Amino acid sequence: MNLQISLLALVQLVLYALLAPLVAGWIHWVKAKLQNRCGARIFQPYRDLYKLFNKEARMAHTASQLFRASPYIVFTATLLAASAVPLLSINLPTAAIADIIAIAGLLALSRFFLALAGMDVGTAFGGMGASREMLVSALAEPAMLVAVFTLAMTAHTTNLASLVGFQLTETFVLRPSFMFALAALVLVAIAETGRIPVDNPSTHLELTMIHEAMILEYSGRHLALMEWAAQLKLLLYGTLLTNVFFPWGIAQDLSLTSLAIGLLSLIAKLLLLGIILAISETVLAKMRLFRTPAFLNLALLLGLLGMLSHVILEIGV
Amino acid sequence: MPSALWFAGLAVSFSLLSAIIPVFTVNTPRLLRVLTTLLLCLIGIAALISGLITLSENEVATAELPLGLPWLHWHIRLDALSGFFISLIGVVTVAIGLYSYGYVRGFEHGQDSLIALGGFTGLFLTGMLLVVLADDAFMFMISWELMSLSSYFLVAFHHEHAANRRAAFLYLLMAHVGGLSILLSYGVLASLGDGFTFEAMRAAEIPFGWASLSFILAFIGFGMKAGLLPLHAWLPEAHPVAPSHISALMSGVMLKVAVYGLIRVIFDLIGQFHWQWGVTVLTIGSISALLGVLYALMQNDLKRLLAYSSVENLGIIFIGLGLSILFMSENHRLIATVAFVAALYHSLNHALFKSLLFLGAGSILHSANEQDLEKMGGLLRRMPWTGLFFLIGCISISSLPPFNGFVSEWLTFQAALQTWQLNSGVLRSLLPIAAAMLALTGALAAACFVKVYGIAFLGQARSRHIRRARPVPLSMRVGQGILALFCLLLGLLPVPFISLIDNVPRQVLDQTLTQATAHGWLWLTPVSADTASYGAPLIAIALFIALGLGLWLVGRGIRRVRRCDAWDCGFAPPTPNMQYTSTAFAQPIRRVFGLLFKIEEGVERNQQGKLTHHLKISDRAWGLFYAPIARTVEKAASKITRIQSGNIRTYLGWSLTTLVFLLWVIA
Amino acid sequence: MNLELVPMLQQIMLVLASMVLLISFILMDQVRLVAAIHTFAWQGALIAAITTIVAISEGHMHLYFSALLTFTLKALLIPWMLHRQVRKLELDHEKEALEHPVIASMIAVALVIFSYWLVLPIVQQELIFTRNVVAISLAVVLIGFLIMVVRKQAIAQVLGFMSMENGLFLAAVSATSGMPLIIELGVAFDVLVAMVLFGIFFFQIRESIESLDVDRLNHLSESEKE
Amino acid sequence: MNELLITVFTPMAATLILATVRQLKWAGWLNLLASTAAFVASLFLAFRVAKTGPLTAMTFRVDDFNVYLIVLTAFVGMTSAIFSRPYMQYVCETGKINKKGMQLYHSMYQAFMFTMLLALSTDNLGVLWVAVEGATLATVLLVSLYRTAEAIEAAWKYFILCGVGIALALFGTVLVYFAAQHTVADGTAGMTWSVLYTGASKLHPSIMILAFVFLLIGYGTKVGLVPMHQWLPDAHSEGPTPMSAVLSGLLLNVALYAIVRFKMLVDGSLTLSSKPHMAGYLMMGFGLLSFLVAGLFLHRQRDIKRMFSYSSIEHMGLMTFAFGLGGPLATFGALLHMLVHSLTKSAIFVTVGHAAHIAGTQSIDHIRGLIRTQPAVGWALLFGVAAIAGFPPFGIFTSEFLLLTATMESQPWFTLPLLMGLAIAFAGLFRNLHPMVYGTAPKEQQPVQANMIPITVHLLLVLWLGLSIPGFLAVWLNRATELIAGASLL
Repeated sequence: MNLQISLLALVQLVLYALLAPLVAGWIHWVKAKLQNRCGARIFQPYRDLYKLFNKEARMAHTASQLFRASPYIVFTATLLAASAVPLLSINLPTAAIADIIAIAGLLALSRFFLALAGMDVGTAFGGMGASREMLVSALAEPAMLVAVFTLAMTAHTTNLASLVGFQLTETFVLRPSFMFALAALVLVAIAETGRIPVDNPSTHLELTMIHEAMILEYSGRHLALMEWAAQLKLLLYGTLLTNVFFPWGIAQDLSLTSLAIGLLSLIAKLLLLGIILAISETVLAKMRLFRTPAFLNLALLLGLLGMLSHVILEIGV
Repeated sequence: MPSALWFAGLAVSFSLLSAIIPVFTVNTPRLLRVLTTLLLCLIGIAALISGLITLSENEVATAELPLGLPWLHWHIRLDALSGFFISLIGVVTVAIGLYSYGYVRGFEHGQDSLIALGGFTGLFLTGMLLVVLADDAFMFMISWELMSLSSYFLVAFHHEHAANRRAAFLYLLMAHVGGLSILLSYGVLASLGDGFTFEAMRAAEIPFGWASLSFILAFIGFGMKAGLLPLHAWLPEAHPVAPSHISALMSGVMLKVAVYGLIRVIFDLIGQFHWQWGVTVLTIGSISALLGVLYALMQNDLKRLLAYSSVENLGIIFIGLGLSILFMSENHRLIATVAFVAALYHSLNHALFKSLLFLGAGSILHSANEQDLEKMGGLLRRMPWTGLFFLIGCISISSLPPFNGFVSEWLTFQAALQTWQLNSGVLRSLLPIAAAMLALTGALAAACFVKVYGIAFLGQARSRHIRRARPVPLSMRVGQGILALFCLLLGLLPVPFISLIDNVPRQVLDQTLTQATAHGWLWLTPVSADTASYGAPLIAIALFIALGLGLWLVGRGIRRVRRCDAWDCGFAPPTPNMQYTSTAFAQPIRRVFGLLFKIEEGVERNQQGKLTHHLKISDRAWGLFYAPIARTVEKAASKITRIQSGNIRTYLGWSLTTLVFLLWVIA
Repeated sequence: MNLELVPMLQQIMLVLASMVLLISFILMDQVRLVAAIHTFAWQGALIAAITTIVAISEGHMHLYFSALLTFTLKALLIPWMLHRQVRKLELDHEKEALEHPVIASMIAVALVIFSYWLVLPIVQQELIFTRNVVAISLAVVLIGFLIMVVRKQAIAQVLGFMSMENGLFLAAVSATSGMPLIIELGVAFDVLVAMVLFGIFFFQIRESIESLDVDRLNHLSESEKE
Repeated sequence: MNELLITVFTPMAATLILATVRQLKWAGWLNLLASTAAFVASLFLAFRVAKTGPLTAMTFRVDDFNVYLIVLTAFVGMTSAIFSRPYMQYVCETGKINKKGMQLYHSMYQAFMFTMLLALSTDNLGVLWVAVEGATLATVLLVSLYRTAEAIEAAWKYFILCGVGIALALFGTVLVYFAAQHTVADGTAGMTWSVLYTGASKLHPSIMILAFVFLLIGYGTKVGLVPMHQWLPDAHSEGPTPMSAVLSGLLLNVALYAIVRFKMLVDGSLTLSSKPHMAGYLMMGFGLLSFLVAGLFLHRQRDIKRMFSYSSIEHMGLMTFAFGLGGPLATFGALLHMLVHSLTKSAIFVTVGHAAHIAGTQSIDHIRGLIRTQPAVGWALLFGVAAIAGFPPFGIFTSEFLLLTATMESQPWFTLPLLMGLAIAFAGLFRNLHPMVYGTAPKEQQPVQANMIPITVHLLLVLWLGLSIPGFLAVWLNRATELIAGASLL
C-alpha cells in the first residue's frame, strides 16, 4: 500500500516531466492551426530538448559558477513544486512536503535563480529581463497567494491534496469566492508562465521580452533545462487550475481503473486548456510592460474580493 | 554543572572586561584584537549556553544585585523568554567576534581611537545582556539607555563626515525620547501596582484605560527602537554609518532587544490582550513591512538598503505579534502561539541573516572600500566565499525555501489563514489584507535582493577599486560562515528548533506547540497534519541531489563548457557600462509605486556643458512627520528668545509684572 | 477705623507714612538728578522719624538706635556718597525726564490701590492699624520697583532701589516695631557695601559706555541682531 | 559645634588673609588649603549630625537637610579651587587681569564660600537673608573682573536684578516676622526658623502666603526662575570660569534651599486654610515654566558658557517643580537631583573652561573637533553633557526617573510637558555639542595643560550615584525627605 503510494508519487513526477513538453507542443500546434500555418508537429519540443542536450554548452567569459548551477536549481525547484500538485490521484505523499505556500516559495526560488542567472553575464538584456521578471512576479505572487488563501480558508487547509479532496467531497455549491479566485489565478498563471498578453514566449530580440531576455546567454543542456523548467511551470499551473477548480475525474483510490480515468480526464482537461490558451493568445495582443501592473493589480483585486466575499458572504455571521 | 544564571553572569562580566581592556592594550593593537576576539567569543558562548540551558530546563532563576536604589535593588531574572533572546545575542556575538579580528585591522591606522571602538562595543553588549536579564523597571531602563548611549558612540565612531554626526544625533535623540516613553509606560504600571519590580507589575490589577495608555507608551518606545514606521527615520541613517560589525549588532541584535522589550511588557507584565491593541500592532507592522521593503528597493547604498530591509523584517515580526495578540483576545491560544512562535522564529532568523548580510557588506568595504552598489559588480569571482555566504543571506532574507526565512514567514501565513476561527467579522476581513501585504512584501524582498546580489556580485566590475578587490582574511570568512550555517540549519530543521523554544510560549501564553512537532523531525505541522505541513529536509535533500548531479556532470568533465564572449543578441561584446544599474533595476517598481516616494528627478547641464541626470528618492516620513516638529521647535525657540532682550529695564519690568500677577493670584 | 480711637502718636505716624508715600511719587517724577537725591534724603529722614515715634510709643531701646542708624545711613551717608559721585561724574546738571510721566504716575496710583487691596484679608482687630501702614510700605516698595523700571539713568535706578529699601524699613518698623538689632545691623551693612559697589560700578559703566544710560547696556542678549 | 564653627569661619578667616596676600602662587594654594580645611571640617560635622541628630546653637541649626548641602558646598568649593589655581594663573598670564584683580578674586572666592556656608547653616531667617545678599555682593565684583564692556554690563544686571530680588525677599522675611509677632514669638525668636516651624500652624495664613510670594520672587531671582532669570546667563558667561562653576553648582542650590525652608513654614500655616497647597502649586508653575523656556533657549546659543547656564536654569526649574510637587518620592528625587546636578554642572563648567582655553574663545561656532585636539577634554565634555542630559548610568537619570515616576503617580498629566521639555532640552544641548567635540579640528587649536582631577572625581561620583546610592547617603537623604515632606520613603 505505502509502497504503491510512493510509487504513484514517482509516476506522477515522471509524468509531469514527460507531459510538460507535450502541452507546450500542443499549444503551439493549435496556435499554428488557428493562424492557418501548418506549424510544427506536436512532439517538436521533445526533439528540441534532445537536440539541446546533445549540443555543447557555452558560457560567456564574464559568467560565474552561479551561471552553471542555476539551470539545475531552477529545474529541480520547479519539478519539486510540481511534485506537490496532484496530477492523477489525490492521495499523494509528496503533497505533504510542500503545501501551496511552499509551492509558491519553490517557484519563487526558481525565479530567483533565473533572474540572477540573467544578470550574471552582465549584459543589458539580462538585467532588463531580470528587472521586469521581478516586477511581474512581485505583483503576481501576492495575487496568487491571496487567491489560494481564499480556497485555503474555505477548505481550512493549505495542503493541495486535501484541498482537492475537499472539493470532491463537498456537494456542489456555487461559491462567489471561488469564481473570483479562479479568475485571479488564471491571470496570475498567464503572467507567471510568460504568456501573451504579459510576455511573448515565442519572441526573440525584442525590447519587450522578459523570460527570453534572461536565458538569452544559455546554450546546450543549460538552455534545455531552462526551457524544460518553463514548460513544467506551464503544466503545473494548468494542473493547478484544472484539478483544484474542476477536480472531476481525479482518482481517489489506487485502483487502476480510477487511475486510468484520472489520466484520461487530465489529458482531456489539458487539451481543453491548451485550446483556450491558444485562442486567447491568438486573439489578444501583447500589452506594454507598464500595462502589466494594471493587469496584475486586477488579479490581486480579484483575489482580495474573493477573500472578502468569502469572509463576508460565506462565513459571515 | 553551573547554573544558567552563572553563565549569564559570566557573559556580562566578560563584556565588561572587554569594555575595559582596550584602555590598557591600545598601544599593542594586535594583542588588543586577539583579546577582544577571544572575549567576544567567550561572551557569545557563555550567553548561548546559559540561554540553551534555560530553554531546555524551563527553570526560572532570579537574583538580586546590591546596586540601584536603596529600596529597589537590581533584580535579575532568567526565564525562557530571556533565555531565547540571550542565546540570540550569543550566536551573533560569536560570529561578530571572529569577524572583527580581521575587520578591525582596517581601523588600526585610522585616526579614530580603538579604545572607543572596543570599549563601547563591550558596553553595548553589556547593555543588551542586562536589558534581557533585568527584572525591574529601574535596571531595565538603565541597561536600555546604556545600550542606546554606547551604540550612539559607535555610530559616531567615524565622525569626520557631517552626515554621520547628524545620523548619530538623530539616533540619540529618538532613542532618548523612546526611552522616556518606555519609562512612563513603566511608571503607569508601577503606580497601579506597588513598586517597580516586574513581580509587582505582573501582580497589578490594571483597568483597560490605564493598560492601554501603558501599551501605547511602550509601543511608541519600543517601536521607535525597532524602527517601525513612522518612527524609523533614525534607523537608515544610523545603521549604515557605524563600523559594519557594529551595524550587524545593531540591526541584528539590538532591534530584537526592542522586540523582547515589547513582548516582556505586553505579553508578560500587562498580561492582557485586547483586539484594539492587536489591530494597532498588526497595522503598523504591515505598513512598516511594505514601505520598508519598497524604500530598501530604492536604495543604492548597500548598507542603507540593508537598514531599510531591517524595517521591513521588524514589520514582519510585529505582524506575527499582532496576530498573536488578536487571537489571544479571542482566546484562540493555539493559533496565537503559532503566530507568537513565528515572530520569535523570525526574530532569530533576521538576527542571523541580517548580521550575515552586514558582515558581507563589511567585507566589501574592507577589501574594496566601497558601499555604493552602482560601482560594484562581479565580486562573486573576486571574493567567492563572501559571495557564497552573501547569496545564502539573500536567499534566506527573501524567504525562499529551504532556508530559514521561509519557515517563519510560512508560519506567519499559517496563523493568518486561521482567521476563519475569529468571531468578529471585521477582523476576519482585516487579517487577509494583512496577509496579502505580507505576500507582497515577500515578493518585493525577493526583487530587492535579486537586485543587490545581481548588481554587487554578478556581472562585471563597475569601478577600478572593485576590480582590485581581494578575498577577505580567514577570520572574517569564518564569521560569515557560522551565520550562513545557522541560516541553513534553521531552514532545514525547524521542528527540533521549535520544540527547543517551546518553553517560551509555555511561559508567556501558557500553551505549547506540541502538535506542531508531533509528526517527527521531518514534518512541521503548526496547526494540524491535514491543515498544513512542510517538509523542509526533503526539499533540501532533493535540491542538493540535483546540485550534486549537476556538479558531478561538470566534474566528470565530459560535458565541459567552452568559454566565449557573451552573445548578447549579437551586439558588440558588452562593456561594464552597458550593464543594468541598480537604479535601472528598480525603475519599473519605482514607477509602479511612485506615489509612496518623494522623487526629485531632472536633467541639467553642468559647468562643462555636459548633460547630467540627477535622481533623488527620499522618505516621505521626513516631510510629513519630522520636518513639522523641527520647524515648530525652531519657531518656539526664536519667539522665546525675545524675552532675553538685553535691556535691563525690560527685565525689571518682567519681575515687577510677575510679582504683581502672583500677588493678584494669591489674593 | 475711626481716627478718634487712635492715639496721637499713631496719628502722627500715619501722617508721616503718607508723606513717605508722597515722596516716592516725587522721586519718580523728579527730573533733576541732584534734586532727586535730596528728595531721597528726605524720605530717609521721615523713616527715621517714624522709627523714633515707634520707639517712643513702644519704648524699645534698640529702636532709638535703629532710628539713629537709619538717619545717618539713609538721610546723610548715602545721599552724601551719591552727591560725591555725581560731582565726580560731572552730572550736576543732569536732567532725565520720563517718557510718559502721566502713565507712570497712573501705574503708581494703581499700585497703591493694589497693595491696599492686597493686605485687606488681614482682619485680626489688633492688626488693623499696622495692616494699613504695611499697605503703605508695600506701596512704597512697589513704586521703588517702578522707578527702577521707568528710569534710564543708572543713579536714578539706584535711588529707586534705595527707596525700596526705605519701604522695607518702614514695613519692618511699623509692622513689627523693628527687626532684631543684629539683623538691622546686617542689613545696614549690606546696604552700605551695596552703595560702595554701586559707586564703583558707576565709574566702570561710565568708562565702558561713556554714559550712565542703562538702555545702552544691551550687548548681552539672545535676540538675533548680533 | 566646633566642626561647624571651623567649617563656616575658616573661609571668613581666609577671606581676610587672602585680601592681604600679594604672591599669586601662595594665594592659589592658600585658597585651596582653606577650601580643603572647610571640606574636612564639614565631613566631621556631617558625622556628628549623623550620630547625634540635629544640633542647634547660637542661631545655627544643622539638621539632615542642610548638612548634606553644607558638605556638597564645601566639596564643590574645594574641587573648584583645585581647578581655579592653575586656571587663574593662566588667565593672569594672558593679562586679562592684574595682580590686584587676582587678590580680589581669591579673597572674594572665600568670602563667597563663607556666605554660602553661613546661609546654609544659620537658623535665623534674617541672617539667611544677609548671607544670601552677601553672596551677591561677594560675587558681583568677580563677574566684572575682566573689565570688558560685556563683563561690566553683566555685573550691573546681576547686581541690580539680584539686589531687587533680594530686597523683595527681605520684605517677605519682614512679613513672616510680622506674622510671627503676637502669635508665635517676638524678638529674635520670631525670626528663628526652628521656632517658627514648631508654631507654624499658628502663623496667619494670608500673611504667610503673601510673604511667600515675595520670597519666591526674591530668592527665585537667585535660583534663576523664569522670568527673573535674565541675569544668570550673563553673569555665568562673563565671569571667570571657576566662578561660573560655583555659581551654578552652589549659589542656585542655596537660594532654592531658602525657598524650600520657607515653603515648609507656609505649608505649616496653610494646612487649615482653603488652599493648603498654594505654595506647592506656585513652585510647580514656576518650575515647569523655567524648565520649558530654558530648554527652548538651549537651541539658540552661540556662547558655550551661556548654553550651560541655561541648562542650569532648566534643572533648577525641574527641582523647583519637584519640591513643589511634594511627597516623599519627589522630594527625595529633588534632593538627589540637587546633589548630582551640582557635581555634574561644576564638572562641565571646569571642562568648558578648558575647552574655551583650547579654542581661545567661548563662541560655539569656533570650538571644533575637541576629541581630536585633546581627547581627554572632548570625552569629558561628551560624558558630562550625556550625564546632564539624563543618560544612565549617570546619577541625574536616577533623580529624573524618580521625579517622572512621582509625577506619574500624583499628577499624571504633567508628565507630558516634562517629557517634551526633556526632549527639547536634550536636542538643544546635543545639536550644539556635536560640532564642538566631533569632526576635524582646526589647526590653530592646541592642546593645553588640562587639570582633569576635579572633572574625573565629579563624574565618577555621579556615575557611582547612578549605579547605586550608598546606604548612608540614602538614609541621610531619607531623613531630609522626612523633614521636608513629613513622610519617609524607605
